[in-house]
Amino acid sequence: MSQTQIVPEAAAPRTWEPKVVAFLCNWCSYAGADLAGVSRIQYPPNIRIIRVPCSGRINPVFLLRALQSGADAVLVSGCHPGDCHYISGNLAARRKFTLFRDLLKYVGIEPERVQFTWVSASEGGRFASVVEKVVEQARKLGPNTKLVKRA
Amino acid sequence: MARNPYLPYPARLEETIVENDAKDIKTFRLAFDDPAGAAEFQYLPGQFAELSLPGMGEAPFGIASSPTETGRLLFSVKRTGLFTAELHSIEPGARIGVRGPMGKPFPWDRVAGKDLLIIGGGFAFTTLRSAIVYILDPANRSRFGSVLAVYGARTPGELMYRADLAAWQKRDDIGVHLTVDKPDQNWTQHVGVVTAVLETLTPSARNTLAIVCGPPIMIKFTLLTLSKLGFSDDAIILSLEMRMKCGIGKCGRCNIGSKFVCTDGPVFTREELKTLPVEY
Amino acid sequence: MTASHEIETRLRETAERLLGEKKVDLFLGHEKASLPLRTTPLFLTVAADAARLAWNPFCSPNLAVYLPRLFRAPADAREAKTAPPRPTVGVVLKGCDARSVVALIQEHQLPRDKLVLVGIACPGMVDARKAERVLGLHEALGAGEDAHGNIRAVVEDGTEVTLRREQVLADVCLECRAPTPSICDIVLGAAVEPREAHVARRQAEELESRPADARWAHFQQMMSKCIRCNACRQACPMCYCKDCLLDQTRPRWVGAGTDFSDVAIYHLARAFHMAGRCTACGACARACPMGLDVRLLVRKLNLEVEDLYGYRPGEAVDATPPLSAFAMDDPQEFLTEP
Amino acid sequence: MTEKRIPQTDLDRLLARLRQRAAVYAPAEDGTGEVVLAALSGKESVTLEYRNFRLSPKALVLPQNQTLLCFKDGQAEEPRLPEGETILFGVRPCDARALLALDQVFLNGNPHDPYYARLRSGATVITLACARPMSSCFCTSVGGGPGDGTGADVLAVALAGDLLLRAETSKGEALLASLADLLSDATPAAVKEAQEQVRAAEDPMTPVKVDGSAERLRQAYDSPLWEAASRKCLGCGTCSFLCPTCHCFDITDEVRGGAGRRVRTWDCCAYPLFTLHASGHNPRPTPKERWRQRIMHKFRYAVENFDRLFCVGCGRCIRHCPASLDLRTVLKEVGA
Repeated sequence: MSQTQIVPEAAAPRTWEPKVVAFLCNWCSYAGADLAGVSRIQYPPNIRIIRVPCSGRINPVFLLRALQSGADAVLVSGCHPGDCHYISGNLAARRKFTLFRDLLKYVGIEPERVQFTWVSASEGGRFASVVEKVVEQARKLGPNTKLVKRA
Repeated sequence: MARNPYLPYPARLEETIVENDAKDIKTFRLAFDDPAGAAEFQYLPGQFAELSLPGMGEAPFGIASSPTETGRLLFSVKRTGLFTAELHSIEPGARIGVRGPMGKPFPWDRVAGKDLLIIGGGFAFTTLRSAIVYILDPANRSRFGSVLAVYGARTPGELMYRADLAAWQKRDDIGVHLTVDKPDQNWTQHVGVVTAVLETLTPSARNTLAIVCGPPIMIKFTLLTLSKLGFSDDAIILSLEMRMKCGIGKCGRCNIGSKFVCTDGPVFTREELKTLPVEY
Repeated sequence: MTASHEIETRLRETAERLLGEKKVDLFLGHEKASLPLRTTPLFLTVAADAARLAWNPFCSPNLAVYLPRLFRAPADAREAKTAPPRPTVGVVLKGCDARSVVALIQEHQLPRDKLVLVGIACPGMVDARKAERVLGLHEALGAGEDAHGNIRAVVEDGTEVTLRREQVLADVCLECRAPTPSICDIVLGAAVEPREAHVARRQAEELESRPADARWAHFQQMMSKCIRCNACRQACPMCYCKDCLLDQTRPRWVGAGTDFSDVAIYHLARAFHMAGRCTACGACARACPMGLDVRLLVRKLNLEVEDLYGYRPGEAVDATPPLSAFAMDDPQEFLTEP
Repeated sequence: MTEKRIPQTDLDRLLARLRQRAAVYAPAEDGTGEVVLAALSGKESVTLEYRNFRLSPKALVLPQNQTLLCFKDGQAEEPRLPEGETILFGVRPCDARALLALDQVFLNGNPHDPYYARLRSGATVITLACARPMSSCFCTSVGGGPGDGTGADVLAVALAGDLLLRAETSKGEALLASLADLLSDATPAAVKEAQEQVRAAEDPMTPVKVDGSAERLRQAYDSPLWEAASRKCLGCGTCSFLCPTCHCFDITDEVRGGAGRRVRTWDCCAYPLFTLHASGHNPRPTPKERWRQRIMHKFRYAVENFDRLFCVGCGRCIRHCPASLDLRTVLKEVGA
């Protein structure tokens, strides 16, 4: 009985490119992304980076919000275990992400839409390949329709 | 057909004036896009309007300009929440919606022929500015008796409308007393709370109406002083603030008992307030 | 199983004694409600009122939800000065309610020394809506329990209808692994046999066996009835946050209406916050005015928590909740590798 | 006015006819065993066997989410108002009566609410009298009754094999006139049978004393009973959201990239955020004030403002309250 007006997305399938929101921790992964750039390593331009202090700062609601706002996939990256600037933020995050991914899968959201990894400040190459993989998988999945809110 | 009451008049921000040293109070001068909108927006001092920013929502603010200032629509806003923070960040030329005017103005029919005591505190001087400018307008001044204004703030830097205040203090048809809690070295006027100034001035309650706007704690003590000075509850006029959404008496959150602040207020006499629950 | 009326008598005596001897300032229990098949919470302060306490198959409310607000820390120094001394509170707890109290103590929301916990070994509570569904167009005007634990309802024309206990017990009770409360100061009634835990797992597995789109369709069909009244959150003893993320407006994380994406985020976020914390009392599902089984998501998460970290919420006061902890070698197979 | 009759076996024909001119909502089973007021597509099997719907029909005139404005490039525009007519068949007398309370808020005085006005003026209400009220019902105490036609355009009474129809408004008369070929005049015996059925339905309802409630609640404003009653309240919105007269709403913006909308959504006075100022001050800071507000609004403020109780005795708030709070008990305790 809601009066919501659904307006179909205008994007034609031919021109559709996946949008990926990446939450990168300030100390390792953001520096890794920076290194990828400085080293002129090519990776898909489909990614929008949000810098966060630590992967432990990320509330899964951020990821839901990104999907709701039209992201086709979300990537979260922090420091490798043992390297966290805050000692254990990434380890606490790892448990959260484990369960969160299971939760999304359980309700039928493709797990590839929400991906997690570790990238250190020296791994520009790894960052680029991870992004490539995430974008490729998002492209295969097609546009995110399940959680996106149509205005 | 009647205008959709939820549809704001389109307007633009013309100018932003920083009002205080803390820079968290700014006055926004707006201009309607459409002359028809300007013509329809007929208000009196004491009324308020909802300002609207797409995506940020709406919030109600007292109108700080006087209808006698043709073409000048002013709102003074303190940065406190989400909406006000956004408002403080927009640049001249930005689009802004204005919905109103809303609420009841100060009771100008009752004020006519009377002396006026205007008491303001801190940031709550906006509609009082509107009232003073309105009264001092040459076309209106003769309708009212003597006017005495007392305005207090924590520090000299927190007094709003300083150019207006200085201009008013030069006039002989209004008495303007300024007071601060914490003076700086250049301060030459009153020091202390508003009530202390009132007690030295001992304004007469005879044939006088008092209009009081300010923070709750100031109101509380000012009311005690006014009673001592002989002001009856019916002669004390207050303006309330409330969380509002629709502004037209429908959404149901600004009520105090059976009265809606948005449509029955925001201006109430102390006598009226005494019949209402203390839910404000 | 000890008969309900025997327990009720002893419960009244216990409350009367605790209040009479000033061992507690307040005693929380259940009382007959104005409609049958239900009870309503009772806040007792006078020993003489103890006879109002009820113990019957309709005492489903989880009284633990009322406890954190009685012990909320003052917001600031001024509030601390005027705050009354913290009360000592006696409270009636079923197995599930006791788990909630354990979890709340673990999370530092309740002072153990200010609580007198009166546990009752619980044979399961009636789901009023289930019973009403069984009665169909008839309405119970009164209800009680017979000697076999079955429910006797009196309908409009005065006839008595017997409802088999298992048929009308709440779903959550049919899979209760700890019906006899732990950590209580006083336990009334003989211990009750735990139920099989397989139900939750079987249902989760059944849903998991369906393709992703079918799972989404199931979730959507179920949750699209949600009217966003917040009853599930408000009834939950573990939802004690002073400012819920889902209410925040700066920024607003989830829209206020019933657009399905907002509904979905509301339930996903809430379930996630309950992972490893939900004590499976079923208050959320019972509170839902739309009759949704709000437990769907968190049940699955709790199974995951148990499998991955060997933890079940609400079992031990000194245990560390798994999402407040970590291990260097926690599983991480899910990570994306280039 | 003369009563008309139609055999219940012709009900489907009647509804099919109505569907030619309007979107028709009628009681039908929803697939889970529950009877809801469903939008008919022609596939549903309509039933007259139900007590009342879990959700009141208020959402059909005051949707839970309603677009007030559309934004494009930072400019606000009026959304297109929904067109067309609706016919609500099988609404219970209490819920139909509640529409008059909503009318007071949204159509009374200046300004009218254009969104409500459009949906309301497009709606024709066919009330179905109650033969079997529930133990949570108390419509007779608040001015209504199981056969009350207030708020209805047509009042229907289901008899053994017939449906008795009586127009209550000119809109209802026009509707019945347009269906004349399906209807015949009701016999005096049938009219009498309907009256008896209604009277019998009134009997089991326990009266709740509400006359003079405004004055009594005014005196009870500071009663300690509010604190006692509100202690159980969990602060959820069940009572308000299910209530057919609760109408308070929130307004929020949903915008992405300069485009979006301003939406109103149902809100509830039990929520602390309902009255919270940006400064942090809250005029109704605890459940006590909030709970009192809800009762005061319905039984005192509405009376003072509109000379009407904003309670129709449907009992939804009693039946669905997760803490089994019963406003009848509270009204009795505060002496209202």
